[in-house]
Formats: sequence, C-alpha cells, structure tokens
Amino acid sequence: MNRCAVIGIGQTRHAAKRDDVSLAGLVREAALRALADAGLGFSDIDAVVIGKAPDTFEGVMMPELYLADALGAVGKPMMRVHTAGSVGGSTAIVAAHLVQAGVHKRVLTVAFEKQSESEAMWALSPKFPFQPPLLAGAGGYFAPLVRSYIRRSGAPPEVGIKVSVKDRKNALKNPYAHLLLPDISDEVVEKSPMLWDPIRYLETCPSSDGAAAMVLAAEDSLGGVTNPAWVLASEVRSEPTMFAGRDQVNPRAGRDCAKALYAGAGITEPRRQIDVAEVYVPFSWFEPMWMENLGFAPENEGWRLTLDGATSMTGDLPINPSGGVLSTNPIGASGMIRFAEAAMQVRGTAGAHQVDGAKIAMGHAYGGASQFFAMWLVGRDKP
Amino acid sequence: MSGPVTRFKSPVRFVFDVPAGPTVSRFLAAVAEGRLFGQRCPTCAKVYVPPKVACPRCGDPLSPEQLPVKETGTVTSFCVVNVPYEGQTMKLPYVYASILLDGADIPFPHLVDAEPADVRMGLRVRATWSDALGPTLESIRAFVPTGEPDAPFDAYKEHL
Amino acid sequence: MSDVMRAPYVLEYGYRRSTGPVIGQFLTALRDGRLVGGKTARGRVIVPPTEYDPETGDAVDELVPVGDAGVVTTWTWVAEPAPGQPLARPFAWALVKLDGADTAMLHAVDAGEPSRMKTGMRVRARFRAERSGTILDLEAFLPEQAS
Amino acid sequence: MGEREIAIVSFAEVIVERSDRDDCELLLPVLKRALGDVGLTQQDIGFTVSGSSDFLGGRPFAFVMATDVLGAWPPIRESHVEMDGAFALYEAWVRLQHGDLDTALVFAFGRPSQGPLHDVMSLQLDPYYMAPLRPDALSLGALAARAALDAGLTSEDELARIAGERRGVPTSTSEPYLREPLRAHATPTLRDGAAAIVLAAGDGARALSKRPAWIRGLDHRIEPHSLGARSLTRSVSTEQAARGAGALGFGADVAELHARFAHEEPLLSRALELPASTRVNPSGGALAQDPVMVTGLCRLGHAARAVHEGAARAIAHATSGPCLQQNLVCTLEAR
Repeated sequence: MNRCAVIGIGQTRHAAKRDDVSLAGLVREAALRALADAGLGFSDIDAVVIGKAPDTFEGVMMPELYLADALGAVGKPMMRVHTAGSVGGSTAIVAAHLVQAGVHKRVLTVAFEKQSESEAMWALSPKFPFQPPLLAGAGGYFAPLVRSYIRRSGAPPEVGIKVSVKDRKNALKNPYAHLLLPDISDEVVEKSPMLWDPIRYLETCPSSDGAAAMVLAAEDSLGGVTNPAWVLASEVRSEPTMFAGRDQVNPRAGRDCAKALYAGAGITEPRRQIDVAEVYVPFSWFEPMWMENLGFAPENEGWRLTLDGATSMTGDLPINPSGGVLSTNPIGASGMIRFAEAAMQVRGTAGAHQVDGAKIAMGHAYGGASQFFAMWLVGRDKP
Repeated sequence: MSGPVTRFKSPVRFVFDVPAGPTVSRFLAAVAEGRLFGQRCPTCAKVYVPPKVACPRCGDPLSPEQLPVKETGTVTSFCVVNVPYEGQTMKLPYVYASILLDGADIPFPHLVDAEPADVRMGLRVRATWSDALGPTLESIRAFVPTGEPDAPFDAYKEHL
Repeated sequence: MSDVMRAPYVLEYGYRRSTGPVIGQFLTALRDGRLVGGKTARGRVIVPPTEYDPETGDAVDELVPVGDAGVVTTWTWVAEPAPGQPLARPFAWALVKLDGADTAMLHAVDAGEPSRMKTGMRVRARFRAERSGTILDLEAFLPEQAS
Repeated sequence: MGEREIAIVSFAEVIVERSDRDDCELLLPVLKRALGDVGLTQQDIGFTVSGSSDFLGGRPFAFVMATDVLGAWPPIRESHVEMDGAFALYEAWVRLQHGDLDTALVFAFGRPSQGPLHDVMSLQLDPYYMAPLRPDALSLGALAARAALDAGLTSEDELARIAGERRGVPTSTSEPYLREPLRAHATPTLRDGAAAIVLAAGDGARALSKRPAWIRGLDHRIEPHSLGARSLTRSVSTEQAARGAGALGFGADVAELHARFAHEEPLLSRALELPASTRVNPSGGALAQDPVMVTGLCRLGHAARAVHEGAARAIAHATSGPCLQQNLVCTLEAR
C-alpha cells in the first residue's frame, strides 16, 4: 500500500444561507482554496471524488454530473459517494484509497451541502407511505438515545451543557465556523428551549451551507508542500439500522472501526497517543457517548472527560477545536470538515484553534441511525 | 427594470407509485384489522414487530409464521417533543417513545399519551386503537400507561 | 401478488436557487431581453455562461454580448409536452448555437410541426412578455423566416 | 493501474417488469445467490459496496434499507456510491488493490417503475439552465441520435436493425417516432432489478471459480456536462477510458455496452475500436432490459459470465449522465 498525504485543504465560509454563490460556486470556493494551499491547479489533479448527503436536499440528481466541469474533472475519473451523515469521511477515504492503491498520484476530494436550497428538516421527514409514522424529526430519533445514555452511565445533567459551551467557544477561534455565539455560557445553554427533552436548542447543530475540499497525494507527488498530513490509517464500518438487541448508544460498528483504525496505525493507547480529535457531535451529548465508543474512556465514563476538562482546548485530548458539528453543519461536508480539521492540526495550520504540537489527530464521522462510521488518523511524521 | 437577479424558485413535483412489498403489506393488513403480529428469525429466534424482510443481524428471511404479540409493553426510552416540525400534527408537548411489546424482541417508536412528567423509562403501556383503522401504524392512536409497576431496568437494558 | 399494497407518494419541493455572479448576470440580461455569453481564457464564448471553462475548470468572469439568433445543431420533436416545459403545444427541443457563441444551448423551438424543423436552420429568440429572471424568460426560439 | 490480480467470480441478477417488492425483498435473493454460487456468506467478504439512486423512488436515504439484508453483523466494511453499480465495482477493485482484503461484494438496485423516470432524470441536469426546462431523458437521447444521423454515423435502418436484434422482436422504420428520430424500439426498456457481483483476488479467485473473469484493466472518465459544450457524435470519455483499461486492440469476443439508445451502440463500438468479430450485447443490453442504476453492473456481470462460459476476452462498458457524459470501460479475460 502506497503512502498518502493531505497536501491541500480548503473550506468555504459556512453559513445558514450562502445566497451569494451557485452550487458550483460553493464547491469551487473550497476546491480552489485546497488547490491554492497545495500550490496546484486543476490540471495537476488525476481524479475527483465528491460526496454529499441525499440529492433531495438540493434537488439535483447525481450532482457530480453537473459539477464535473466546475471541479476541473473533464477527462478524468470522477466518483460520487453517499453514505448518509458519514459521507464526508467516507469520501475522503475513497480518495485516499485511490492514492494508496497506486491508481492515482493526486486526487481532489470535495464534499458539500447547500441546505438552504430546500428545507432540510422537511427533506429528512417526508410523508412516505407504509413507513412507521415519523413523529418527531431528527432530534426525536436521537433524544431517546441520549436519555438511554444518561440512564446507563449515571452522567450528571450538565454534561450536555458543558460540551455545548466548549464547542461554541472553540468556534469563535475558527474563521470558517457558521454559528458564532460570543456570549455563550452554561446559563445561556441551560435556558435555551428544551426541544426534544433531554436535548436543548443550544445542544443541537445548525443547518449550514458549506463545502470542504482536500488534495491527497502520493509520497512522490507532494510538490513543494513541506508539512503534509500523512494518512496513518483509515477505516469504515457499517451495521444494520436496527435489530433485536442492538446497542444504539454504543454501537459495535463504531467500536470495531476504532479498534481496527488504531491497529492499522500501531496505536495501543489511544487516549495518550492521539493528540487531538475532530469527532462528529451533532448533539452535545454525543461527545461523551463517542468518547466511550472510540475507546478514549471506559464504558459509562465518557462524561468524566468532559467534566474534567480533558476534551477542552487545554485538556490532554482536545475534542473539536474547530467548534465541531455543533457550530457548522453542512451535512454532506460535516464529515470531511472533521477529517480536514484533523489534518490541519498535524500540519500546524489550524491558526487560532491550533493544538500546540499536535502530532497525531483523528477525524471521525458517523451517519444513519448511528450505524455508518468512517475514521482516519493523520500524523505529522511520515509513518 | 429592477435590480440584478440573484436567485429564483425552481419548483419540483413528481408523483411516485410506491409498493409496500409483501412483508409490509401482510403486517399492515393485520393492523387494519386491529391486530399485531411478529415474525421470528429462524437463526437467532428473535421476534420482530413489525416484521422485517430478513433478520438484519443474521441476514436470513424471517419464518413466515405469524406470532401473536401482546398489546402491552415497556417504554425503553423516550423524548418529550416541544418543537413543531413540518407535517407534525400532535399538540405540544408530547411524548415520543421506543416501546418494546411483550413477546417482541425489538422496540418500535410510537406516542405515549400521558403527562410528559409522568413518563419514565420502564413505564408499562398498552396500545389504544384509533376509531378509524387503516393499513398504517397510525391506527394505533397512542400507548397509555397500564398502571402496572415499572419494568426493572434489567428487563429492557438490552434494547437501548 | 395482488395483495401487495401500493400508494402514491408526492415529491414536492420549492427549491430556491442562488445564482452566484455569472449565472446571475446572464439571467439579469435575459430578464432585460438580452443574451450574453462567458469568454474563456482561450477566447471561446460559452452560452449560457458558466463560472468556469467547461474544458479546464478555469474561472470565467468576462461576459460578452451574443446574438439573439443562431443555428439549430440538432433537434427532436415533442408531440405531448409535459407540465413545466417551455411550451404547452407540440414543440421541438433543440441545441441552438447563437451568433457569436462557441457552444450550443438547449431550449425549445416553437415550429408548429416537425416538418418545419431542420438541422442547420436559423432560429431567433422570443422572450416572454412577463419576465422574472429564469431560463424560461426565453419562451422559445422561432424559425427565423417566421419571426 | 492496479497490479493485483482481481477477478469477477460470481454474478446474479433479478430483472422484472414492475416489482411489487421493496428494495430489501428484491435484493435478498440476489445477494444470497451471488454469494451462494461460490460457496460464500457475508462473513467471508472483505469489502461490500453498492450503487443506487435515491431519486428513483424520490426518497432520501433509500440505500440505508439495504443494510437490513446484508447480514452486516458483525459490522462490515461497507460503502455506497450514488451511481450505477458499475462504479461501485470500481471502488471495490481499488479497495482490493491494497492487498489486505481478498474478496468484495458489489451490488446495485433500482426500481424505475415507481415513478416517471424519464421526467425525473431532468433533475440530473444543470439546475440553472437545463433542469428548469424539464427536458425528459428520451428527448435528450433523441438530440444525440439526430446528431449521429446527421454526421452519417448510423441510419434509421441500422437503428431499427440493432433494436430488433437486442430486443429479439421484429422492428421496422415504419413505426411512428417516439421522439423523432427515435422510435420506441430504439429507446431503453425500463425494468426493476437488482444485481450482485463477487470479486476475488489471486488464488482466492482460482479457488472459487474454475474460470475466473480476470480484470485486465478498468478505467472511467467524464466529459463536460452541457450537451452543447461537448461532442454528441464522438464519445471522447469512452475513448479515454478504453485507453486506460487497455480495451483498444484487446480483441474481445464479446462486448457488453451500456447503450440506452440504439444509436449509442455504433458510437461506443467506434470509441472502443471494436472489430467486426466482437459480438455486441448478446445479453440484449439496455434496449431489452434497463434496470436503471443496475444496468451498468449487469454489463460487467454478463461480460464476466461470457468469460466464465468460455470466451477468452470480453469488454464491459457502463455509462452515467445524459448522452453518455461519463463512461467506464473494463477489460476481462480468462487466464
């Protein structure tokens, strides 16, 4: 397997409505920034891999067809990945595979969502015949899982609030973040409306327009880039939506994926060896849940990491220095932003939200009913 | 004329004709008669309500035999919905719960008609049927508390 | 399997498109009864204009006027128009290369009957009286001798 | 280009006129057969990947349902492309190049009978300039067909002959036009369907199949989207993919081409430089049966089956987008 590194990263300015750009303009904003970061042009790229969540969000069926020329893909292979919420991560992994398999030298990968083209809440909950009635929207699916987690772990109720405040403060240091709440505090979160009890408004993610892009390159094609983020390992795992006895709070697919990921990178003590992680947390309570799922904490103790401050910027395992999905959520791109932010950390290019001296970082994405997982580890040093 | 064009509306409307498939059709036909049933996985012996095409865990088709299940069950988890969303018809706030029917091995989501403050994990509930039955799970109006003692956590902790 | 239930499902969205600068300028011009194209670095004129050269992906930001008449490069006939299409009566779909353009655009030709259609024929744009800034402001092309 | 030897060892498809089944019911027997024919279960599979489109049923996340019938427990390495299953096979082939996994299951499903597919496909087009006009897929095919006729690449007689051979029924130019210059016989026969293919590497493939269909080359390329900004009479991206896949001068006994319209066969044959000795679409192709999103994967399956059954070499082609915008070419051979 050939070595692969991230040599260019670009994001859009994420916002609730990017009314100033077309769909092509949105993806090009990220792609051109990634190319500029790598010191390359479209002609230097061998293939393009694009990802996004359901086509019904924008009403363009298989939009890679329309976006091919906008991304300089003419005459090249182009692929379109869709694995629900994990798609941004899965897309980056498919792109990395093209390099690792020796098929291509340089691959441009892009993920996007322009949720303002439709109402995403609506798109997620259409009246489809013969299905069990959808009675509560997306939060209604995840809120009972949070309640189950709280019951199982005995976590104190303020954990969700603490995560929200931490991520929202981190977002203030990220120039691309969508939701900026300078006056955030425990009290502000606690007093925000209880949407899907036990989930409050400020413990949920926004709906964003945005795109992220990366240039991935083989070892002999780094060009002038001297601070590549090396892909140490990547993994995906999927499990069924629901079956008798399925653990929805701590799904095995996530646990297996993390274990295989660590094994692939030679990581034996993830909590100690991984310096920073960008984890897909659309509802604040998912931080402690994923801490356990990813093996950073023993079962039922993930919340202690949050309360002890371990996951804050000054802790020993900062989680979501970028502000995370809680601050920016262009669904199809959210996973790729996690992967890209992890790469920015080990490249030392994260600016005001840089974790000093980060050498190994994790990008994490999940989707569906907590059933699709995509993860990678990137490193400052060549493996 | 007026200022520069920066956006426009592009309405889309298509009508699809969706088949339920035999598995779902059989179950919904029973629901339309006010009856529930489950089907068992021949490999792991778990009972699915509503029945699925295959046991997602084992990948095998479920046995065709229609097993009766009770209309009583246990709330395994729930949330209180305080926010309206597109297409929602319930009066706020209301309780949306995962309910494990007695005799079934998989919970399914439905409404609990009770004061939100009175709903707990482990609450015992019973289905109440709508006056207008049809081939939809909305034929069950909601679940209501039975008044029995709560189920112990151990009785449903494998279903979270 | 006559016992299998079927039900209609209506997919209905009012998508809202934000145009960005290049498409916006084209639609603004169209609303005002003019047609423009995008000039690429290689000097080709793309109509309708995209923000990028379709061959290279390089940015296109120079817009130039093009003619409102051109040549049909290929066509087909629609005997029974569907809802939402430019015309409610039978019409031709055609690719039309406008005067001054290097690419052809898809639109309707209001020719009345297929015998009046021919590859290579000249057609001229007919704008709708009420225009709002969409591609449908161009109602159709008309065979030039009849316009 | 990949260096590891990888072969198609199994192929199963189910194609029906109008399915009353849901996606799970359609898929389950196909998956069981593709695996069972080579004595495997999901537990033996290293990587699973599928192709489908939500818009066939107008329903977001349609592909998620498929995890119910995969036997995805313990959890599996899995991916999905919102493309024809042929492109899922490409992802699997790349994944197997890594060397750590030896088998892959590729599948696709599509039920165009649920909706007005030719009209729905207008949503594939540029959402600013083309989609708002709502041109149906048949009309776009006809625009390319006329360009091919005008360029002298084919004739209405030839289109009728090709359509007749693929469909196995008499055809004639006296039939009325559906979209002039296309008659109904020269357009795809929409079908519901599902298909699955098992890939295996090296000696594993030899153990599973007496005569594996080895992938000699696999490549795909895309062209500009706008119909007016590219050639409709020359499939440039097929030529590029054919070079990448080693299809030129390959001397295939059989070529399975994803030609949805009759005029696309001569266009593609020319791009692939097929000699007269190559049998084109003995399966009937999309003119006979077009389970949208599955059709391309079926071309790979039928080409592989030709090798399994004695052909020395075969070519498979798959396409995506309006008027052959994106094309995939695979060369298969016995060894």
